[in-house]
Amino acid sequence: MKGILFFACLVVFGSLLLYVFLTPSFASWKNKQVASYYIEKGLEKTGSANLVSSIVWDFRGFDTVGEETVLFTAAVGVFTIVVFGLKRRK
Amino acid sequence: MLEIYAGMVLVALIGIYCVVRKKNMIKKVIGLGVLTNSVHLLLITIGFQENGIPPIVTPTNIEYFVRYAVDPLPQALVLTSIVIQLSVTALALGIVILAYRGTKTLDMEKLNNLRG
Amino acid sequence: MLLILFSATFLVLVLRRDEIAVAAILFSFFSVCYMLLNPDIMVVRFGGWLPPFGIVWVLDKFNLFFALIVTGVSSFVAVYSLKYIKERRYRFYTLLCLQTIGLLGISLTGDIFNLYVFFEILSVSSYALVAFFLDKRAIEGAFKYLIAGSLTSTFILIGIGMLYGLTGTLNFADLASKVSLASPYIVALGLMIAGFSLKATIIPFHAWKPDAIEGTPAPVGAVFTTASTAIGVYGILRILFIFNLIQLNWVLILFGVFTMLVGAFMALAQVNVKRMLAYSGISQIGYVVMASGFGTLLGLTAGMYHLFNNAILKSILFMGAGIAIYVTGKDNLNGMGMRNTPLMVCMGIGLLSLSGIPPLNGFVSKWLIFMASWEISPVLTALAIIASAITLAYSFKIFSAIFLTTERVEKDVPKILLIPVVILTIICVLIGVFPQIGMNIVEPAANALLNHSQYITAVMGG
Amino acid sequence: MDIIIRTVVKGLFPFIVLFGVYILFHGHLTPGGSFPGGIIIASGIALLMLSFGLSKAERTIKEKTAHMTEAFAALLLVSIVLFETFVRSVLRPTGTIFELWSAQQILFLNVTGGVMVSMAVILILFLLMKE
Repeated sequence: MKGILFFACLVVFGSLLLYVFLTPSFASWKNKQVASYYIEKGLEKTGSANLVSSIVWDFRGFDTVGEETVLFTAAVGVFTIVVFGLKRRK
Repeated sequence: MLEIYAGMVLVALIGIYCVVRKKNMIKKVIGLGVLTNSVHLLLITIGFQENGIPPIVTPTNIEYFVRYAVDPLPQALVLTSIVIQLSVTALALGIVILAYRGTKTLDMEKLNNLRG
Repeated sequence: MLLILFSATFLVLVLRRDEIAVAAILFSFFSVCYMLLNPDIMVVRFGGWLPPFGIVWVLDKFNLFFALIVTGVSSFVAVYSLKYIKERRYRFYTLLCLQTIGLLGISLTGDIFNLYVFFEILSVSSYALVAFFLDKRAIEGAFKYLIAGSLTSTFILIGIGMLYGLTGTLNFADLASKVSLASPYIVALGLMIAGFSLKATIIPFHAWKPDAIEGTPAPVGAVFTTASTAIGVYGILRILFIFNLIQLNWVLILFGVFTMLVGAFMALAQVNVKRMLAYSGISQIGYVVMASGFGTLLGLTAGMYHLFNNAILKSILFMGAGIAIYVTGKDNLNGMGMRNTPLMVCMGIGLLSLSGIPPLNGFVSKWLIFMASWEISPVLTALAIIASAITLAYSFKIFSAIFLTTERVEKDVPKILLIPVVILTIICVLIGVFPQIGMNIVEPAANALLNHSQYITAVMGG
Repeated sequence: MDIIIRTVVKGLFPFIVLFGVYILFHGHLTPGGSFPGGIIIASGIALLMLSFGLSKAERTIKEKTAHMTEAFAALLLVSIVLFETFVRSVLRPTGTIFELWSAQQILFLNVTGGVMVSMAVILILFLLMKE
């Protein structure tokens, strides 16, 4: 019973997602002013041929710093958990 | 386009099923990975374009670059998101290792002693 | 400010000195206080790019109000933990600094993907903090929290992807002009709200909270029940109001009432102190969400005022209970008896204030909530009063279990553990006697949330 | 482990690291950048760990070194990005566009970020392998 209910929830969730993805204006090129700005002006503004790199490190550089901080946090967290967990067992 | 989105939704549903219903802790972590990857697929698909070329300027494609280049922003988002997923998975595996050492089992039900 | 916080994090790790972390968190607290004095909306552009293309941080009154709660709680906790955490303290402070960065980033950012990144910093550091004690309960709580948290943050990511696909921009202010009430947008925003409800512990998403808190150190529990729930409420309110989804407010009221009552009843049934306080926090969040759901200025002010008071009170209670755990070494309600007059006074005031006894700050905000709900429907007022009565019942249970049992431990309490609790209690009484102090902070914040056109022009125009 | 695997890994390891460094330094011209480059370097170390065991990998790069390098690289990164306008005035994009010496800021950030990513991943691998 619980399983059937769960599957029903999954189906409803999936169809909601599909409904959004299939709306006509979804991901159409005409509502992408930001992206076209990057493509047109990115090269001259940052001087980098790889536009993904220029977005990652220049336009949205702060995001990337946050992302590196997540990685750093994970390293510290794993260190805290695993190393001291091993010491405690001994 | 329908096939790609339907595939993405299917993968996402498999991931959610795996996270919620499986009892094994490693399988739950794998389910999280599957779910996140399906979202990455979605993000990449948003940038899709017919006859698109990669958003990297080279001397040969500089004339028609602006017209055909795909959207570079979702790719940058996916790059960020992958790193986040990597770190969450690492932390999850660390916790699973400790749980396994404590109880010698990977079963969520046997670990479960906090209730109410 | 952020640079100092960041560098303090790394310095703490390298030099193993905890005082740096405390100083950095206190510094960020005072700089947020200083920025609250500035009447204008400040916009920080990272890298100098204009808003829809680069990332901005927006410092308006509403954002700064949450930043104030977050940094305030973190700084009290940082002082308190100098003594409470006995081993691996520099690791603890590294993680605490990172958590503060995450909380601050969420509350101040004006970019939707930046919000997600900081949300993950907050989540990852709090998973590690939950597992900090490394015993069986901590590990289990951390794993449950990790699974639930990652699942819902994936929902937030899906929501962000949808919004990007529908509008082609990631900036809050830019999105606000493009999002309408068509159904695809509602699905996307609903996914994001579901993600934030997990942090805010609204009732269908609450299950991880008591489990996670039972195993954590008590000061971290204080951060969880105050700062992270405040951040969750921030996310929900920001999304609802900037995108003009006020027609959906009945959902908030419904969930709020449900959360309030169920949380209070569950708290009554607990035997573990931290677990009981966790459920109590859930119940108080119910008040906040219900009052914010009214959509009126009075309701919003009342809800945010209650959030502010809840932050103070829950910090007092968690830290006080932490002292009891520190002294007696148990966290079960039977057998926590101890004797210490200042602590008894502080905890007593905190518990009375939580259940809304007149001359204290809990009364002020609860009275505002009752007034606001009376305008909507008297039934809601009655329900809120019932939940308040239950609060009084479990407050008495905690108080008698700690201070009124026959077998008590006589032991000195370290001074540094008492200082934050006493300061917070003084603030609590002060706000209760002069409610205008808190009002001066809360009312501009509620106004700023309602007049979001100012926010949009500040970010986009000029 | 098997002698074949050991020999192959011994031959392959410098090239993997070299390839990673190449990707780091060409992040602004070709696909790739800090994260793929860092991961490739870390995967070289992972190969060493799997075939030779932890002690040999420890001889190549110490756990503590990885930790400290990571912390300092992260600090550097944060300070660069927070003072981005200032840095941009110092490291002005000079040089022709499709050559290696262009977009200095992005080049520099890519390399720093790559060092940080590789060290973090190496550290996490070390810790999880110790179990």
